[in-house]
Amino acid sequence: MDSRIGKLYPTTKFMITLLVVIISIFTPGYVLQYIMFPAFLIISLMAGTTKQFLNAFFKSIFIIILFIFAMQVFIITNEDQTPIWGFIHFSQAGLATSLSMTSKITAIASAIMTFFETTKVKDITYALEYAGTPRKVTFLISSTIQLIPQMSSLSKTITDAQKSRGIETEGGLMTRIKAFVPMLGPLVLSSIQQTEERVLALESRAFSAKGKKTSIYVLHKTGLDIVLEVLSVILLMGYVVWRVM
Amino acid sequence: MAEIILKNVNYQYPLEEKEVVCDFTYCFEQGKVYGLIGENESGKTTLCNIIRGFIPELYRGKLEGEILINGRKISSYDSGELASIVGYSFQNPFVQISGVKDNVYEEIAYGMENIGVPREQMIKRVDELVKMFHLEELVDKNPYELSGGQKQRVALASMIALDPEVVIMDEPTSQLDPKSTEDIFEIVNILKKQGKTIILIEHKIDLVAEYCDSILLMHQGELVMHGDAKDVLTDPKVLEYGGQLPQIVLYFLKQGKLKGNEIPLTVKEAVEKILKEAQR
Amino acid sequence: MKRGLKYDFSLMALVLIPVGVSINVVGYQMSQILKLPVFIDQIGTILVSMITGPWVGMVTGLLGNVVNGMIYPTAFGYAIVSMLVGFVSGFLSRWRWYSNVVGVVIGCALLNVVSSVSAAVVTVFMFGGVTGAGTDLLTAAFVASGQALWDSVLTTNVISGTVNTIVNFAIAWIIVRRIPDRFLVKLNYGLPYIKKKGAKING
Amino acid sequence: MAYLELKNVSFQYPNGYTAVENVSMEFEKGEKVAIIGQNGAGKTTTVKLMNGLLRPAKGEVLVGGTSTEKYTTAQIAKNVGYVFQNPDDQIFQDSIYKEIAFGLLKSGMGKAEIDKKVKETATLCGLENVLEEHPYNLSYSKRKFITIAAIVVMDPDVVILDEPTAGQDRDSTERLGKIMNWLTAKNKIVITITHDMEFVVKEFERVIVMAKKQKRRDASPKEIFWDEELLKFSNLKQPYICQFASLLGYRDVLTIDDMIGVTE
Repeated sequence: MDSRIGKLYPTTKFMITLLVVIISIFTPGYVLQYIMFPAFLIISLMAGTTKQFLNAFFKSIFIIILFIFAMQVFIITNEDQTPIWGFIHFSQAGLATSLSMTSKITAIASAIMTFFETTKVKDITYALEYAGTPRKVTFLISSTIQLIPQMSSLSKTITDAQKSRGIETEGGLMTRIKAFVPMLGPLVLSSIQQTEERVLALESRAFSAKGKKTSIYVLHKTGLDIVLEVLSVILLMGYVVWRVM
Repeated sequence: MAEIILKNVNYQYPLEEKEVVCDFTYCFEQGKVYGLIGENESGKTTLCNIIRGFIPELYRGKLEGEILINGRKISSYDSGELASIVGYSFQNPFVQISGVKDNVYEEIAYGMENIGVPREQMIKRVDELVKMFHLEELVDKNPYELSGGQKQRVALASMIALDPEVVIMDEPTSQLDPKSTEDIFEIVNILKKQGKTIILIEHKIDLVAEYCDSILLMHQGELVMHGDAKDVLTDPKVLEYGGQLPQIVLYFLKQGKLKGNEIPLTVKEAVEKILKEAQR
Repeated sequence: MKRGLKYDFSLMALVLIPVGVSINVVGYQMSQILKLPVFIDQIGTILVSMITGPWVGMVTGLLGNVVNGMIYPTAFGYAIVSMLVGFVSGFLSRWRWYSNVVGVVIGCALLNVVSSVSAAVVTVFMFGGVTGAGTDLLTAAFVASGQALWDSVLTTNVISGTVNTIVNFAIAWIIVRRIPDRFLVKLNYGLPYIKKKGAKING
Repeated sequence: MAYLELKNVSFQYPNGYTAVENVSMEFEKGEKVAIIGQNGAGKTTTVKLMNGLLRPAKGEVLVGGTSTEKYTTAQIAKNVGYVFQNPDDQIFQDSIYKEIAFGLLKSGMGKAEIDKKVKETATLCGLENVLEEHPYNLSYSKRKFITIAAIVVMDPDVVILDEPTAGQDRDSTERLGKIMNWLTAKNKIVITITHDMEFVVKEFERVIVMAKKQKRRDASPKEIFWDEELLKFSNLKQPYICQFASLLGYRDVLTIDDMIGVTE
């Protein structure tokens, strides 16, 4: 995230992402969309986030793409199908649907993944606040991002505490099901109990104070940001004109 | 001048029949350190919540009586304003932090951000606080990943960032080890020197004796004893109300040679006194 | 009583939303650790919606998918499902359906219909009928037996969804019943779950 | 023969941090032992090794002469009960009664017997009048007694208390002393981690000092609190009365009575 791309202003990256999403949805065919995958792979290489990019891609998108092909081309009934074996057949129309659908998924997912992998949540919330988003909204985003790993590690402590009073977490299905509420219950009860104090802690920090808020963390747009943003807008307008005409 | 006046304050939590604070009348003066002592569930925390205005705003329930801060009714303050007059720190270090900031530096600034302090001013103030509370090594760390004592120090710094005139600390050291406890009391000393009014709930009575000017003893919701530390903490009646006395006081009471406020409260005072008498 | 959005989004509710999202995540992690054969990822959303109402429940659902989507973008597609679960569950709670057995049974069925149908819409129109999970085999079997894609996906969702909804709901319900009255009184939608008889919120 | 034994135990966290190095200790039935030391000295790691939550990288842990290596924590828990520092890590029932009875319900014990045991333990822990209350209706410090009761009721041979004195008032601290004595009278082993030196002086005859990942000394309070070099090394402080005595030039004083004795 400390790369050149990581340091771009979030809005800049968001505009580029949005541009890619719009173009991917409204351009017919699939070649341009598929090109987005290697394109964003290169971008993530430059940003040093290739590992996350490929990991997320193969864990979620790739399987879906494979399944879509399998389902649409070989299983779903189409008029042009030629039988292969049993219920399996080949359909040209199904192939066309798959290509169109998977290419869009690939392009949009690649853009979104790259956006989040190269942009700190902190920068996103800063940009949101700067653009006038209420603090309550950015509060939700940052506190959720911060809280999840904490709750996750707290759940490990709770599991230990429950093991120490004789709750088995291994064994038959019934044993494991029985362990669920004792493991999750303390987490929920204690965190709900803590929300009360958390509210007080936030109030102690003038959370509900009216008036303008400031930020000690700042981000600045650079010349590059401006250039890229203007370019995105021009491209988008050009694209709209070209598509409509 | 910060002055807090409570007149005949009564409070009852929702769903409860018993009053948690009954007929509480007291005047807290500027610049003194108050030790609020008494057994658990005697109403100490509730009282502090009343002074901070969390009761009845967030807790609902039934509150009677009058609470004046600097001569103005507490209900006439808005919550942002109150946050910069009365600072509050909690017993549990784990919920002290805002939970939205990923480093200590910004955590300290959070309250100032909320009241719209200009950035340059914030930076100056945070730098000051980091120095004052010895947080140099922690500034880049995630507040969630600090130890209990470190969290407590950061929370205090964040509270002081708003420069409140009154500071309430609810058992700030109960979950801490002796070294971290010392660090916290060091901070109490710093704040005292800055002329802040401090209300400290604390069970570690030997430390209370060392740092507090005045003592308030609560028992079942009532203020049963109050006065200078020297007067209250040398009175065996404290024990009858479930309170505690410093070890040194217990020694002198048992020994029986000294009476009333002649009894020293701390090890240091006791040793000085004995050596002085030996010289004579 | 006037129940505007501002009334629903008290600071307490605001603080509960991240907790709800985290419970979703941790609940899922725990079901993985315990190797339970169900998909448990909505406990937090249901729980929060029960005690804070439909709008806060909806935001909890949305935020959960946004956070997930930051890593696996397909989650953005299903945000509508979680939002609906939180929203509907919040209304059921407001209407006090959760305070009696009949209401709970019908409520669960309704939740299941809502989540199955909305998930089927997303699955069919955005992802061509697949989800990338094992249940796709079931869908494929239905399709192969001659059913239309839409029917197949919906049937799969209802079948796998019923167990999931019941388990998610049951755990959320068990835990809500254990939240202390002291805390419930502070919540705008906590009243139906207070155990003390004749309880009233004063002030 | 010792009932609970740690033999040259070392432990390393997965991130490579060594928390405990070559620690050996033995506990006889009916013993009451305090473990003291600064945070990070390895106290909690050591007791977690005792009940199998953590497994030694080197050395072994023996309970009743048998190595615990092949047993799960839940199985070891029957003999070695461990009360966590934070009570909220384990409370999940909506009444104190249910919370205390939870462990017994799984053991197949009869209803009447469970009821008797729960009430007896609750009385010991000062909870007899609040059994039907929600655990969270009690203060944090009182909730600690619920978790103590939930472990004690299971009748383990060893009870480990992790900082039970934190945040307790005078009466509660006295009650802790009472609970510990009740346990040792039943020939149980009680191991307590604490930062409260006055509590150590009052309640214990055997104290283990841990510092910098190792056991540094295992002796009587008097020996420990007058071993100035050890205290300095371990970053510990003498109890107030000892400080007082020391400044006046006395030695080996531990209690107020001792002090009165030497000054008379």
